[in-house]
Amino acid sequence: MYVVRPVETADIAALESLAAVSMPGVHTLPKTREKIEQAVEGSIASFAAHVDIPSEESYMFVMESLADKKIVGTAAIHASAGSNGTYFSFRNDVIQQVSRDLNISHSVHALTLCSELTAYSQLSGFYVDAAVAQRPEAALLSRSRLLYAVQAPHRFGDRFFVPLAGLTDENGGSPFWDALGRKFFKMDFLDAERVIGGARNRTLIVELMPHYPVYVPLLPGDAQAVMGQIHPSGELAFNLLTSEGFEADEYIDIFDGGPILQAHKHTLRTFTASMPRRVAAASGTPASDAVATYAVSTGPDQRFRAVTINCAPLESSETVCLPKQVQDVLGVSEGDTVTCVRI
Amino acid sequence: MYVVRPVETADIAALESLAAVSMPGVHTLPKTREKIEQAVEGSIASFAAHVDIPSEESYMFVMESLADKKIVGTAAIHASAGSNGTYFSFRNDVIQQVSRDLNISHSVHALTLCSELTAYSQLSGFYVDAAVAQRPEAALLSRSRLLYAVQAPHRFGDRFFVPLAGLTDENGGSPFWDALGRKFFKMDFLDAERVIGGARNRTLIVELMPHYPVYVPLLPGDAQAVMGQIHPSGELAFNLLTSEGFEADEYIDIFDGGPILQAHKHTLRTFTASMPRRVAAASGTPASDAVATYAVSTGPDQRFRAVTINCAPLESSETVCLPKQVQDVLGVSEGDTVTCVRI
Amino acid sequence: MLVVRAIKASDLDGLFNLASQVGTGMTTLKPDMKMMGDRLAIAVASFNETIPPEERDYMFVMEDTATGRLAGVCAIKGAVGLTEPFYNYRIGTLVHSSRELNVFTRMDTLYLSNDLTGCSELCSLFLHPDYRQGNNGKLLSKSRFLFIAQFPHLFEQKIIAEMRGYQAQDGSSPFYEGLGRYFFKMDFHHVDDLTALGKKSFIAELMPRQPLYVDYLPQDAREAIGKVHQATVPARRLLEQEGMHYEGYVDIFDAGPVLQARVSELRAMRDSELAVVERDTDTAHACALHTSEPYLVSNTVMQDFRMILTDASPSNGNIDLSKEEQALLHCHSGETVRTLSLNVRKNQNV
Amino acid sequence: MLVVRAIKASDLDGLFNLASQVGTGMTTLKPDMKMMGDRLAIAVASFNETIPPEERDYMFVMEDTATGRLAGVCAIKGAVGLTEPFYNYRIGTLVHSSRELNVFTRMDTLYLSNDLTGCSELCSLFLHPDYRQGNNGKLLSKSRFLFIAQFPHLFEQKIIAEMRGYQAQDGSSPFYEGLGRYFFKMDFHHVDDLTALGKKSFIAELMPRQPLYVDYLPQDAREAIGKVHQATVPARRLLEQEGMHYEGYVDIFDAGPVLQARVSELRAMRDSELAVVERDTDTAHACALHTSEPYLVSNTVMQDFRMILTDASPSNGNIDLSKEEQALLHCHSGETVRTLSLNVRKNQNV
Repeated sequence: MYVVRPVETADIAALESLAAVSMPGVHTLPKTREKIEQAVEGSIASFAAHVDIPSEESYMFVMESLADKKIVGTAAIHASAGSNGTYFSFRNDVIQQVSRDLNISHSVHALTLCSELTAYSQLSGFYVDAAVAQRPEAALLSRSRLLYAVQAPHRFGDRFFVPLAGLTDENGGSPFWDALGRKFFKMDFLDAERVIGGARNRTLIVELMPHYPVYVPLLPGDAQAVMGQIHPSGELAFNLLTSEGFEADEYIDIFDGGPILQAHKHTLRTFTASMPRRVAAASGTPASDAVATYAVSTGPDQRFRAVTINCAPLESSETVCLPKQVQDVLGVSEGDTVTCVRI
Repeated sequence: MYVVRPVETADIAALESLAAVSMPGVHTLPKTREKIEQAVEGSIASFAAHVDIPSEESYMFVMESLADKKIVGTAAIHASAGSNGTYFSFRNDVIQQVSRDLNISHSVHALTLCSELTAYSQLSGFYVDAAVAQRPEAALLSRSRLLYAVQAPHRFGDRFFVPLAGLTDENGGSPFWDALGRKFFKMDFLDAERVIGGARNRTLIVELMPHYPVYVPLLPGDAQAVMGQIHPSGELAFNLLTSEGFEADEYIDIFDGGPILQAHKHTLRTFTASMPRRVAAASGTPASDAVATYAVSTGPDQRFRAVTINCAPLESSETVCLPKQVQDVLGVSEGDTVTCVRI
Repeated sequence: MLVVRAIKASDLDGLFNLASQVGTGMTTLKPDMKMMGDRLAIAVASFNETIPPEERDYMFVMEDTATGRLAGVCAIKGAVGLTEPFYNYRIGTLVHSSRELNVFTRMDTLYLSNDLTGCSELCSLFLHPDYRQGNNGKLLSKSRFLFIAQFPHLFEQKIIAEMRGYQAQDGSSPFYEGLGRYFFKMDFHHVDDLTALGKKSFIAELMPRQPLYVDYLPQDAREAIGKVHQATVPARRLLEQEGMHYEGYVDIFDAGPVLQARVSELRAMRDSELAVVERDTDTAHACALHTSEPYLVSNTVMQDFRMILTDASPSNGNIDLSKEEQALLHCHSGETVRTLSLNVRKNQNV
Repeated sequence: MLVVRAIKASDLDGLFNLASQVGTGMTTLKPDMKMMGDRLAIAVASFNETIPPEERDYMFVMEDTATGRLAGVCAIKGAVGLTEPFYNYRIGTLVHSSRELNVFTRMDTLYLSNDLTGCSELCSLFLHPDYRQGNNGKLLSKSRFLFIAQFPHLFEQKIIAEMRGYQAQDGSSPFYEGLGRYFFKMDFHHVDDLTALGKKSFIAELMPRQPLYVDYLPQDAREAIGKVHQATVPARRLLEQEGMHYEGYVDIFDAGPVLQARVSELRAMRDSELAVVERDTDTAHACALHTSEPYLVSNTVMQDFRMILTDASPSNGNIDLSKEEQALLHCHSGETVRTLSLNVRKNQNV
């Protein structure tokens, strides 16, 4: 059994060993001990904070295997992407080209540097151990961030987005970067990501990045080919997010051209389909009519916990039957209310 | 009792007298006998056309008072706004202005000439007699265009928009035009509208209109004040459309700054809440439990008819009871299926 | 003997024959009787000053007086872009710099502009292949500057000349292939013909409006910016000697450079001198200054403006012209002519 | 007697006293010992040629030799915008025209640009009020052109000078109030101070990037474009006489004009002449050409460049300078000096 919970100071060592696993792109984990400590402390402070307007809070979750107390995954969500500046992305624009005189009509794609994702809440840092990747708990981990947002909507924006790492070559080079960012930054993709620390809200972006639309037909073929394409390592996250209701296509990352998924909360399944249910007792083994898998979560804040259960459909039921062990993990008792959403 | 139906050649004289009623703006009726004839013939041809891809078709509806055979309203819908060029509008953009050095953060509004509404279906030409304006039939007339689109989705786009006349002064001048269009067109608002015939898809727009964003703070106060404001004559249409699910704010008209309402069909009540129901017999007088008003329509195409009825809620019923007179007006009999949507 | 002179209505046939030799690449000089006749009428009206200065089109022909044959043509337009928009790309600079990263990037940028609207224009220069020798090309090209120096009030503050752009060996335009083709979706020559016909609204409709970084273009397109067609290199050099400079404006299709100058800073404006024609006597010839430096000389009469090349030099406000030269210029001793050394003299003080 | 000369390390105190008189509106000459000392060190290194030409900052002071007092200062920078972006608005033209409607609209447009990156710059001109009389202002301003004519290889192809922009009676800038204030949300003088301190990243962050039609601005802001501060009118005229022109570049805050020129087309480049100093004898004085035309004269030594105004005129490659003048210039008879008439001579041939 696995539980998703807010990160704690005691997790730092485990996170450090996870970080040693090499991963591409920058939207993943902090890599150094110091950065990890900062992230964990920031998360603990965020869960504890009283929030009026979503700002610099960043919430980090870990998934723990209860059998061996091992951390097998992490996921994070930032309250407001632009809290510390402006979040920059490229918007995919389509320009209609029509000449009646010449009877020409076609459309031209253009990328426009924009700050529209500023003040959205940003999901990031999703990582699960390969052993868990094919299990419903992968979805639980990804979704736990939104389950928390359902519980604490005042801590987040109405819209959410997730940048996913774009396609790079075997040497870590990015054809999209080579066609665009490199011309302005005069440095390699990985150097640029290192120096900017994966951020997309820094003054140096507005200083260095192009302010006028980039006409896509003018980009080299290999750069066009990777626009909106995900790095293979991001496939799991991409699939989980699109089935959640996130949409790609409108924005791409300014550095590597990777897709940025985004959605209004009204179109996300965790928001539209989550159900409050009263906890009832259940036997320790799943009933024979257990045809559905649910994410079940509780809170508030630091006491946030989420697990998966298999049970009969809850749509027409007022209660959810949880075995004692699950109740203990969630920290709830019979009669308490939990949030359930089908995975 | 009132019925909405496709316009017919016999209606031309009636339309001519309607056109004599003075109305502001350009999104209303054709004014001359010749233009009216063209519009009616175009509509008849459109209803009769076999359509693969929505194009230059334009469908015109009239509302007839059955008591005195008088035409008391008209409404139209164009299959594709850009079928004959590119439909231009101003998009409301918000630019985030952040300087961390100076600790400045504010946003600036800008209007960008865009062609994003091209290929949307466009509602226009809505007019009802003052006597009917306060009755549910006003909503019926406005909605009949969408009821037809529900019946014949292949004839329309997935998105719809409606430009509404903007605020003008007592002399027909437009403060928005004076601040923008006049500088490029070198003529009065009404002259410009006359010469362009209310169109927003002409080559001369791309030749004359500004290609770079207009920073709103630089516009004079009176022009800023009327941006997105409707002419009083458009209030009824505005209220009907917003309660249907249309949204303002994202686009405004390039000439007078009036609002352009737009929506994806999935967010329009006529699409999401319309119900097919089998026709059953009913007594001529409404039942005592007639707590709801419905628009009821049938088709196909030239045989499209729509009326309002009062009856008990239809949500949990498989049939709709229609008095004989109503069945006759719609051209249906018991057992036929009609489309119903609550007004 | 060759004389460059104001065109006359009777030159239409000669002009047509000349234009038939031009070939492609010169949109303003096509062998089309109707177009040519219209233009000639405007030129005659220009010299007669019956139309306003900004509508004028002063055409000059080079005549071989031995045969009466027209050997070349050139023109000056009073102003461009006042009835149809006159488009160029302007090359600007944008600096992207971050102190934090210690990055300083200087980028060339293309702006679609109508900045040259209202400038006067040198155009339509063509010398028949039979006459491409000696100083004939210089005489024909530079003669226009004498006219401007004589009548500067007829011209705008700035004067320009569009130069044919660079083409690859196969006749294609690397700049067009790297940029225009994506927006116009047709061949370069087709686009060029359309603009020659004055059909320009498609430019407003199809051309990208936003500034473009030159670095987005392929290498060969970048290199073509401001570079002239191989055959145009000498013509460019002649204009540059007269004080015209490439200031970053190029053709929107082939990126050929526009040369430009303030009229007041043209060499002809600063250095040309008025001189009185000396009596044609042996004494005058004997006392005349002898240099190996050829001079351009023109009369000062608008309607019958004529220019020749001479070996005589002005001295103390006089110039010794032979009877033949005086006849070519339609002037007589005692009258004033304008003189300019054909070649630029080196400044000894720099 | 007044001499304009290359600055020396020992001039720091005098320079500070001078700068204390400047007042607001001149961001490059503030009475700040640290800033001034740094700049002076660069100036000294510039004349000694120990730093690359594009980093140089040639400062000149006008010294009253009677008292040793510094009466004025001026400078030439080797290049601008190579470490911090150099921003301007460029005024361009866009034509909106429709044949169908017979509408032809010509609009001025503001483009945010760094086009002048890398140009040489004339700057920091200040003449103490006590010395604002006679030809002193001309001597101080124009002396720089003699330096450029003597050492043109040290400068970029183009040279510019930023002129202080127009202000209303109450000291406000109509252009800033009509445009910049909406984006910067602070007072004009605050913005001006920030840029003087080299803090320019806020410009990249806050300035609108898109081309702006001038017609969007209020009338008084439009009228201020390219117009100098009332006190700067004479300084502008002097530079224009030397061949500098307003070519549509203005300051992004107050829209003051930038004057510019190709170095090769400056009057000093074309018209200044080298001359050999004649022996200081009565015969030389007696034969010297006498004109009422004052001349600028400089020596030709980089490290100790010195300029004066004289009544003597060059004639046939010689110039008759008095003992005192030779002493001011640190030169002797038989040595070469550079001369330029203080005022522009009218061209008789136009």
